[in-house]
Amino acid sequence: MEYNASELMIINAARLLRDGDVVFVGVGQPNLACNLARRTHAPNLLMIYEAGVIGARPARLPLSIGDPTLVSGASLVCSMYDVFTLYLQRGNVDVGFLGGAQIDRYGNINATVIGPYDHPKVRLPGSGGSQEIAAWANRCYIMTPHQKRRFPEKVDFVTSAGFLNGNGERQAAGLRGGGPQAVVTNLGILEPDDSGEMILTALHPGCTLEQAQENTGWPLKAASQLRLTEPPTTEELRILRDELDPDRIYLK
Amino acid sequence: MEYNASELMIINAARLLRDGDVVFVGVGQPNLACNLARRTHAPNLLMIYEAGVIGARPARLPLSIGDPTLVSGASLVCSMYDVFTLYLQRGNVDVGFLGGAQIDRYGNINATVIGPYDHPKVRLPGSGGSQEIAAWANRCYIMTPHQKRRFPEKVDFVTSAGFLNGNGERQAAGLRGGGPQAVVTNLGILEPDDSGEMILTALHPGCTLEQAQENTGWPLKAASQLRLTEPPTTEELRILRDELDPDRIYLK
Amino acid sequence: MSKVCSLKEAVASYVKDGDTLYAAGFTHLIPFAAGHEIIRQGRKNLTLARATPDLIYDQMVAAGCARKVIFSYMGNPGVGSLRIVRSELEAGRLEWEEYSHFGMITRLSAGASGLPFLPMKQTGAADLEKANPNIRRVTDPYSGEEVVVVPALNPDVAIVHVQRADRSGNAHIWGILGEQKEAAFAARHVILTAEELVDEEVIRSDPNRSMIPGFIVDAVCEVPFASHPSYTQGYYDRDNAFYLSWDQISESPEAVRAWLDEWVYGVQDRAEYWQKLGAETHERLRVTPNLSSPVNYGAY
Amino acid sequence: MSKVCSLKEAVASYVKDGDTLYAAGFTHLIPFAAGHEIIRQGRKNLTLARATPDLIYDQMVAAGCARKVIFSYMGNPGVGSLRIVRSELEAGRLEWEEYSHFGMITRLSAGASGLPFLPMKQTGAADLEKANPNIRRVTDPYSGEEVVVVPALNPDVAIVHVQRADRSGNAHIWGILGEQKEAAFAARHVILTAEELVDEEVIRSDPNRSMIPGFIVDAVCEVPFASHPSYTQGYYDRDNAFYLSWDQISESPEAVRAWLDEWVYGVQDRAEYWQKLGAETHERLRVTPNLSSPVNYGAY
Repeated sequence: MEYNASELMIINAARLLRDGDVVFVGVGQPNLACNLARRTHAPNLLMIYEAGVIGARPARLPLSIGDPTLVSGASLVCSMYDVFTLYLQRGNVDVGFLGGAQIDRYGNINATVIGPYDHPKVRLPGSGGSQEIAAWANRCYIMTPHQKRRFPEKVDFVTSAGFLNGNGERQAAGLRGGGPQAVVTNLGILEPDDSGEMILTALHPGCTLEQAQENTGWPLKAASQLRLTEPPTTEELRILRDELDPDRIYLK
Repeated sequence: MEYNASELMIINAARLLRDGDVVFVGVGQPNLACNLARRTHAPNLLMIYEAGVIGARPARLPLSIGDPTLVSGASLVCSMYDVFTLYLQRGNVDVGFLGGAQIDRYGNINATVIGPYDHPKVRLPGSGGSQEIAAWANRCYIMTPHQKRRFPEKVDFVTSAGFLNGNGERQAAGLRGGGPQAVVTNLGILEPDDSGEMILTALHPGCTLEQAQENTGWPLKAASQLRLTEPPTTEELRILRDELDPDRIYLK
Repeated sequence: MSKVCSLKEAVASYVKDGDTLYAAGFTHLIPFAAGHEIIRQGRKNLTLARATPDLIYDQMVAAGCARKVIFSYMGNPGVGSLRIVRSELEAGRLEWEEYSHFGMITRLSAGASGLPFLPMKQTGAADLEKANPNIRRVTDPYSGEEVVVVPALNPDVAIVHVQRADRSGNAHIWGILGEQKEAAFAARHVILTAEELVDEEVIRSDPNRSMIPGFIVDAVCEVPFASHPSYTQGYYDRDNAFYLSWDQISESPEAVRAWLDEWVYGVQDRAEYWQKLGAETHERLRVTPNLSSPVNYGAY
Repeated sequence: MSKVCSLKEAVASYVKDGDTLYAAGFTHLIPFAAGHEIIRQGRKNLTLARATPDLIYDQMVAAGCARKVIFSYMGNPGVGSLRIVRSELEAGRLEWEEYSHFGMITRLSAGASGLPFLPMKQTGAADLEKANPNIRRVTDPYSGEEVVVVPALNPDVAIVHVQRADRSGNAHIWGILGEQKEAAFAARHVILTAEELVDEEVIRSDPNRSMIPGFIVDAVCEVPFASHPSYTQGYYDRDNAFYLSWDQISESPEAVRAWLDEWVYGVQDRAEYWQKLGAETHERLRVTPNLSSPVNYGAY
């Protein structure tokens, strides 16, 4: 069955979620990945939205982080300060999803500026919740197209911490979360090695190590045992296309 | 008309309240004073209870600080942390009522221990909310029987700050509230002079300066213009006895 | 995921000798049923933390469960002295650690927030700061002035009584909120007692009313009348007569012993206790209904 | 005490040139009506603070009201870039001050609490700390480790939109709460806009639903549909089509000018704006009722 890059990334991200995980969800692709996981192998996934919604059961595809469909029928709604203190900082979040314009060799993310901070060439949206999600969620996942400009050796600005300069620097900073555990791209999956460097650990069907290396801004290492991901199943694609995003808003 | 010491103190305390005041109320006599003021000269008095109740309209006499009658029909109920931060610490409280076993020359209050802290002769209840009320309410009032043991030169333990050692020490400590503005006793009213020393500024009908001095643990000064308080009116006594505390729970 | 079990099972599983316990509720929703179950199961050496120890800790101290109390106001609310805790403390038989209400609630808030401490403005009343080395100072890096700080309190167990919860532990609370939410988030384990278990659709019909999310709760126990002689807003009134009579009972160790024998050790659970209170008390504490105006969440 | 007045009067009385303004609401309840009134009254040199500037600040910046923005996420939520704020900032024509969401909300919380600062745990992402001298460090006196702190934010004016309020300004809010409460308590003046003014008995029937007490509010304005194209839970839906079309409009200064002329300067108030939107839009944003289960407060 045919599928596009978005579908491939969303399905592979969904598979990383475990049943019972408490997930800090953003709208868009992470929301689709979580809802897909909940309808397949992780029925007890608990979704927390940055806007302060716990246990949401959106009846339609949410189009913004504060969509009213997240509230109606949820288990609990609290203030933003509560979400960041009682849930995230307290260590009640298992999984966070992150995104950004640049992700570097050690999983640090830039969502702030391209160029110098005071005179930005491109001004990006900024941290939002991601600085704290990256620090305090037990595991973080990133979905991004595999392009050289998105994977520089070093980000222009560290909006949220990956493994910093590697070699235990993150642990030394005393952050409770485990950092980025996987970057899912359209070519494969990157995971941190022992030093915190992001290395290729899996390829999607039909993709090659050379492709991944050509599209990465640092000399990309591959795991000794390079996995091949299972192709998206008919069922996964059906749920995604027919149930979750029938208007193809995030699946384009 | 006859009246007892409790009635006298409550009525005189009520008269100190101004229309529109936001009052941090305790149960018992302060609650009666506030409700009396609200029914007479201060219809717009706003009552805040430590338990987190704003704009209470108790249908019966509350018997504890968390009486359910405070909640039903109130304007707003919030957590205890909110009451102490958003209301008290933020400076949204005009008047606080305080009580304690000892009040000293500079209006400091002891509600913690008689004797040494580690081996108390008498263990009192402790601060509760009063440490912060005394510091941050704009004006504080105290109602207490006039007895020598209750008015020592210096309290055994400063549970809540009056003017500390006087002479600007309170102001130097940077506390936002103005400190104790009046101590209403069964003999008269004490108010701080410029140095923060509590001096007698008013006598109730039939009471004398000598009586007050005999029942005070420091050489009690009198204001140059010693006022005489108006005796309780029939209307004040009627409201107190018939409407507010018909079972004479706090009027004994 | 259902977390429903009996209160007996919940206490057996989550309350251990030597634990720090926070039985939450400011006057309202005090979890007496759980306190009595802990007494029946004979727990020892507990550190009992509560802003107001109230009768629940007086009874637990009398029954020999406690090694230490952490508190901010030790009285029988609206009545007077808390005789047992007070006399144990005066006699040097019970350790204590003391704060103002704000200090106590701030400790819990820091614990609930995952912070090591939280600041408070100075109050000028420094004697407690001298007596309690846990109360410290930090310099405000903006003004150079000092603020007072207290460390996070993270109890081993919090017991929180609520009006209604679903089987997963998502709980609606209304009336005086005290420190229910902070206690639940601060603690390592949470035992929830509820006046009633309701269908999750009732909870989900009003998510802004939820204070505690089920996923931080360990055990959910349906225990009607669990907070007597305290009260549950909308369900029954505070039994002020009992608060007054405890003032008498607690004057004599024999009377306390007899009371514990009859009302705690002598009953199996809260249902039996409530039956034993009798129809007259039930009638006296009954509350006339007074419903909130509903709000419209909209179907989106 | 009634504080009811028109939004025009409220803005004229409480929003001054050069003020720091916090228009509250995280995606939900964004006070567009007040933003437009401020534009109509020609306020200048405002410092516009908001976690997410959203279209409301894009429009106010386009209209020349602002000198500076304070923010934590500068995007068109769910759509993409916030073109006007972004280009002014890239061109160096607009000052800015930046935090993470948590930093921003923490500033407001400190301001609401009367504290000079509040701490947060370290995140390891120190570039923003280097770029913004307001983000500092304090040593935890218990562990010796450092925490990150931000100073209180106390805006001159907060504008808060709510579902319902009484004439004194006691307000019920439900749905996403964002930082509505914190903004109101942090600010020196509070302008409340409400979908509906209700009898105070409606508010008093459910005091736990109240987030803002009337006595901290300066002006109460009944302004139905005040948050369009954002939304009010239970009253109308978010107009996502407008968020998408703003992405087009804001690409050209001429289109922005034309839009402001037609929809802000060209209408007298929100009532006229809403009429102008037309029946089709009204129908598209209509919401099917979905009521909360009431709770029993009891008559005590």
